[in-house]
Amino acid sequence: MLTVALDIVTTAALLFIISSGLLIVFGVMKIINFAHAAFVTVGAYATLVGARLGLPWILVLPLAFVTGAICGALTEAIIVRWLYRRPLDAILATWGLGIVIGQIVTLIFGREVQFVQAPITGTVDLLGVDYSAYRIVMIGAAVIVALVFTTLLNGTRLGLSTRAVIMNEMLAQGLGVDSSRVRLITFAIGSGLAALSGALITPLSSVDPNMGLPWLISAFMLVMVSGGSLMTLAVSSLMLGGLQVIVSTFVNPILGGLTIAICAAIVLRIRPEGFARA
Amino acid sequence: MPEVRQFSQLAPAPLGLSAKWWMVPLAVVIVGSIALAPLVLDTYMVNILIRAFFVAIAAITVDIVWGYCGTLTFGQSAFFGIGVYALAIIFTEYGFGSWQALFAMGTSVVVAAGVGALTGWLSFYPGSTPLYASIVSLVVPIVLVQILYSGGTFTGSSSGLVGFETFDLELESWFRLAGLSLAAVAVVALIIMRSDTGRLLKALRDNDERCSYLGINTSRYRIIVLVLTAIIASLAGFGYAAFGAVAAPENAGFTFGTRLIIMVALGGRGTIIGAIVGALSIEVASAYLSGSLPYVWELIIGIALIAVILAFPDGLLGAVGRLGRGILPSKASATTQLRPVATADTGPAGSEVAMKVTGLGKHFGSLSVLDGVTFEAKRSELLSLVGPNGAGKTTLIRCLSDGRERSTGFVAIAGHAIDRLPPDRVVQFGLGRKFQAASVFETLTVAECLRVARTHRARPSPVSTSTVLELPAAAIAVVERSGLSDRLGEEARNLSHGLKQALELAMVLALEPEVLLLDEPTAGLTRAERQAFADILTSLASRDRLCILLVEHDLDFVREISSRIIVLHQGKIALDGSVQEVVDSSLVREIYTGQQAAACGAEP
Amino acid sequence: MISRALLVSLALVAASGSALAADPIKIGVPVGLSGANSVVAPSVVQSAELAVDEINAKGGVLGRQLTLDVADDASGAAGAQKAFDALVFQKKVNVLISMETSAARNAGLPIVARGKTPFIYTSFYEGRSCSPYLYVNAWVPEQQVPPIVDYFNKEKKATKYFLIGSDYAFGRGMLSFTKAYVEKTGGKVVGEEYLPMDGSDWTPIISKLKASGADAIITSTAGGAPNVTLTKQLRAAGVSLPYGNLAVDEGTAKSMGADAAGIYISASYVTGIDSPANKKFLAAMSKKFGADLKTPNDLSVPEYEGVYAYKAAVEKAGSTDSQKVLAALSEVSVEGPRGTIRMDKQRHAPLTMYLGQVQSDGSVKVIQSFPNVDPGAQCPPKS
Amino acid sequence: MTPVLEVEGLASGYGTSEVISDVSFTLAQSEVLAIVGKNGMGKTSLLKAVLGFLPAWRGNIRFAGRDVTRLPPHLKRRLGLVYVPQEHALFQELTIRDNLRLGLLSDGDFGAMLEKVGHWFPVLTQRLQQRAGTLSGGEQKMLIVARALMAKPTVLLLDEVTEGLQPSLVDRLSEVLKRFRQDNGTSMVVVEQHLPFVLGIAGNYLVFKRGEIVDGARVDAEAAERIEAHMRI
Repeated sequence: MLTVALDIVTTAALLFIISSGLLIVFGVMKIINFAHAAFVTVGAYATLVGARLGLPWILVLPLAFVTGAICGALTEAIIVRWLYRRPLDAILATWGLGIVIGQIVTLIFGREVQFVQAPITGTVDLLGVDYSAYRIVMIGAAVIVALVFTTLLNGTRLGLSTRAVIMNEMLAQGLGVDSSRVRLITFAIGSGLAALSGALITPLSSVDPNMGLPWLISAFMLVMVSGGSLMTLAVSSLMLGGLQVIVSTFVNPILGGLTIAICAAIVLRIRPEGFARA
Repeated sequence: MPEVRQFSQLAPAPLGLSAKWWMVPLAVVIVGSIALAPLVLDTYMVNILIRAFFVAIAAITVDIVWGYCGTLTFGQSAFFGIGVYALAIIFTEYGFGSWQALFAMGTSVVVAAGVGALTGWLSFYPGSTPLYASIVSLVVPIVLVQILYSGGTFTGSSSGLVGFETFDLELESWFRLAGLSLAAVAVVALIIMRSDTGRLLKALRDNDERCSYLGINTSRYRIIVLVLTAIIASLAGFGYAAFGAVAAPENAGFTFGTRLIIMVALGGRGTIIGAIVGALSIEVASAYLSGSLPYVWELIIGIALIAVILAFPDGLLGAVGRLGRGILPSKASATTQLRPVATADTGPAGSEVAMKVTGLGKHFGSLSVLDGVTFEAKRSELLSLVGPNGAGKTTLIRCLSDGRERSTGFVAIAGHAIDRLPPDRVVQFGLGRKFQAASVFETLTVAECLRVARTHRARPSPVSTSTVLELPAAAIAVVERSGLSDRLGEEARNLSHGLKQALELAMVLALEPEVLLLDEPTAGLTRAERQAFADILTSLASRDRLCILLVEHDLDFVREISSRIIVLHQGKIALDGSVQEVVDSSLVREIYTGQQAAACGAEP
Repeated sequence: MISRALLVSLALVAASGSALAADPIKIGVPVGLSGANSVVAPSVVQSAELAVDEINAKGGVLGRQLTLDVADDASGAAGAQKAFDALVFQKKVNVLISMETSAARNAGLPIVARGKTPFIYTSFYEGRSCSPYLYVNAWVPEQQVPPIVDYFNKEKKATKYFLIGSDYAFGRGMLSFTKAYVEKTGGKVVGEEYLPMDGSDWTPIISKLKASGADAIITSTAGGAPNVTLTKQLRAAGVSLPYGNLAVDEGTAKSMGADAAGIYISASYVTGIDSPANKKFLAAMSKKFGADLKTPNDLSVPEYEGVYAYKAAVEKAGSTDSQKVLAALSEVSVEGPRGTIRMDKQRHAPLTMYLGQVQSDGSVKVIQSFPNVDPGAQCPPKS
Repeated sequence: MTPVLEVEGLASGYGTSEVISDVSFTLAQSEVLAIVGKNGMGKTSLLKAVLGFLPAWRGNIRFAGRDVTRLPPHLKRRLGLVYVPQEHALFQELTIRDNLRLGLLSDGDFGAMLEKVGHWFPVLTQRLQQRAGTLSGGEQKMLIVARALMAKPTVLLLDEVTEGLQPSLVDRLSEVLKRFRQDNGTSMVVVEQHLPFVLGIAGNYLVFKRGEIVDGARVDAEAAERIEAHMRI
């Protein structure tokens, strides 16, 4: 039973880490970035390069973040900027970008599965259950991500400007906030976060050009359901992620794989604002 | 015999006429080339094209759902897959034969229709967003593919189904069969999309809200479209599997769904031909390129998609088309005759009290925007609603026209309580609402906009474009008065602000409403236009005995035309009386020139 | 179009004149250059190239040179249909010799039948694929599973097995056979779990495994990513039970490094086979490809032997005529790195199987070998 | 000396409809110009056009001699052109503190400015952590004005600041504004309907009607009547 609990929490943590970048982008510009999966992949490959250069893990993570952020910034400036009034087209264009990035990665690193050694291996004993140490670490990582971005959003000038733009762009501009700059930065941070999550899951997953894709739909659904706040994202990750684990454990994993998508669709049908303000 | 007025178009329609004669040879050419092509092409090309034809049919359905109705759908692949597997499973289980074939086809149609209906029910409901519809369309293929994977030998799991016996036709016959069915689907689609029904679909895409305020149940139309396209797509899949003798999960998957979208996006959304061009060119090109350079090919596709979305949102064909339009004179739809309908005698019929509002309130959490609003309005009354910004005027209008808006209180339109009904139902009680910013169908012509407005009175034909447009006298009056009558063939987006306002008013009047709600109709109009508007409104009240509720900032205008004024302040009715009363009221003066009105809560 | 028409007629002329000893024998290789198989595909192509070079160097077949036509099947049915169309109808190859996913193979079969082209399938698979045009020189469950299970039963005293797989034909096919075999040999299957092919989070399954009290695991996932994620997560969860992996090839195991250490694999080929033929083969490979060499493996070596099998069949038949070649294929045998292969059991081949264990340096140590394991009945009489 | 703000033949509007037609006026150093006129006459649109929220269709805008016609709003603000909107002028979800912070371009001298705010409107500084949405209408107006003043504007554009305020508050507001102008020589454009306030603070006035200036003069003895005439229903 305790294992199931741990599975739920750690799964939720992973989902939260991977979705947060998508959420931040969606929250600020109401754009769904279908290249998110590609950025996750980019992050993983950045980790690979870092590891090959022999960088310590503590440096690899920022490397991944920065790489993703740069990709994100370019994406915003070249593609997304022109599509704010066409959100559906933005989905398509970013999907196209996802294809492009995937192929570029393939052309550079080849199609084969790559490997990164986990920084933390083995298991820890929690109340009699020995459990994957790295997954436990993921809980911490999720909490850190949450804290960092809450403080960034609530504690800093940039965060203040960002919230201002979210709430009332015109007023913000009138007060001297350069909203297009805020957008650029936000998109960069969101993409960086995607890449960071890519780096964080490498020890649990393979590194290959499509590794991000399986996560995309779940992340997308969670963001839709949580409507834009990190808090509600955490909630929905716990609820839907938990449901996924429960279904996988007690019914079957294949159905489990569909849980998030189906539940999210139903939740949104009944309650279009999802878990937001719930 | 009602009189018939004939209006000549801006551009006489040489193309419109010529459209007739070149159709025939074109058809001959198409059928001919489909018949002869397999003799000329090599076997490989023929094979590729046969599959491409079936895929193109699926692409057309995507084009209809997305390009015409505005829902970005990833889900058509699922319906295609249903067709594929219906055939494969039934032929595998029961062998091949005529009854099995019919059974399989029936199954694919029924299942596709069912899934389509379910998807539609999930995706489209009053207040659903296009994004949500896309989400659902995303889930459908994903779920279906998982089902196929875990279906064991029944569905063949990842290996798909193979080795079942199927129609044994010559390659040439397959080619002709596929080619002709594609041509057939394309022609039917073109006819429908150019018919009045097609225009209605475009209207849904352009402005869903306006549609529902014209009494159209938009969700129902969208669901019907989805079900029909689902069936077509499943039949395409049926043919695909019948030819290939293979069923594979990819045929149903989300990736194939996106590929269909890419085809339509590149070819040109909202143009059936674009979908075909996109599908065929991508299928053929990939057949030649993907084999030798798989990654570069994918790369090209991705870049092309991005480029097209950014540079030519309406696809390559659209871009070409725009070029073409630059050279050729704009195509004008066949001349439209306006004919007045004998409107129900507005005399004693209908209760004198046209609108009854009691204790209406609207609250957001603790903050209340409207509170205890109570009034009655009779027919022939021209009632103006004034008040400073944020007094709640527009909110009140919304609460009167959409049953789901208000928090408390009772509203009856022409004697019908509106309960919690959505706008399209409330409108059918005899309510017409004109929005603040002119809300028309940008890509439709004036005549088409007006026709859409008549939908609930005259069912649009699915095949033809009627040349006669029946409108109530009031609407015709507006059309003539505003000069729209000379521009019936013009696309609404090319109209001046004033003409758009007039067009929207005419559209609302085409509903033959008993109660007319107008939100700042004169904002941004020229003096002349405002004068015209004033006359129209007064005559609507006096001659057509409409009950008009007008939200207006411009107090000169209000004083000029109103028979009665309601002053709204901070969500409450501050005063309800004749123009004189209001003009003389110090309270109103105070409200307008600033001082906090001590007695602002006072009910009249 | 007209110009194409001309080309076609020319092509036909050329075809009709195929008696000319000059023009080459075309071998079609539809293979997953992209998609799931793209990891192993390069090694497959390499061994095909080596075989063709060697044969051509020795004067070809019936005095005709061999040429290769490689086409990408995207590791799936849809791609395979295009690839097979291209090879059979456009390139008009004389034979298809390739390693592919089951989906791709199945999609190809009807086309092969329409084109009446022999098809030598060189990939291990879940079995029971039966077409007059299809020959298979790689293993099926009947050959691969017993070595591992027997070994676990005997040496590890395993009685409670836990089976994990990807939810697709190979995964389910292998494990359903494994289950039957385990139960037949007196063991018990305490759990059988699948994850979608693109699934990457095995957590709930691993938790179940740990709860099940199993004393041996046998996995059969899709090659590549799922295989890796599962192994990594098993290790991360501290699972150290005897672990038989039906889907990991030597190369992948090598690159997985420490995580793969201890895994048991059962294969008809491992680089460690100590035979002159294998040594010669490996030498030739590294000579030809040097640094670009992709480690030969259980999927690439059969390709090499497949080409030789075709050579033998054509020479026996004295022509490239499909029917004659198809008849000959079951009679000829090939001396290859894996030993003597003859596809005479319902167009499948008895094979020598090797039970190996992955060492911490990634190499595979052969623990035991099982000569001439019979493929069993792969073409059950149609009911 | 050159005027701080020069608007010359400015025309603008929404979509196809022109709501501002060829408006010209100048604003001198520390001048207060009132723009009066009834609702729906385009006064607010005029301010938006000046700030760049609406594109200038014709004409041009000069700020301290420099052409800023095409400058985006946030850059105009950085030059010292500060706008106090009439509607949605607050971030309801943010605290009073954060709303004030947004008045400055950086948190640098926030502390110092906060003291000043304390002098102007003590009520605000006592409730810094409270969400702005929870303030009463009057308090919200104070917050908006305070936020604008913190920016030490060269030109202040006020859109109906007195709307719906009690007389006492209106007086307080006009006091603060006057004092601020004396201390900093700020120029102001006040769009207003509230006569006493206009008369109290403005040096000149323009009457705005349907997008055009129809009248204008110094604020003197007759001003009251002439404006009234335009405002009457």
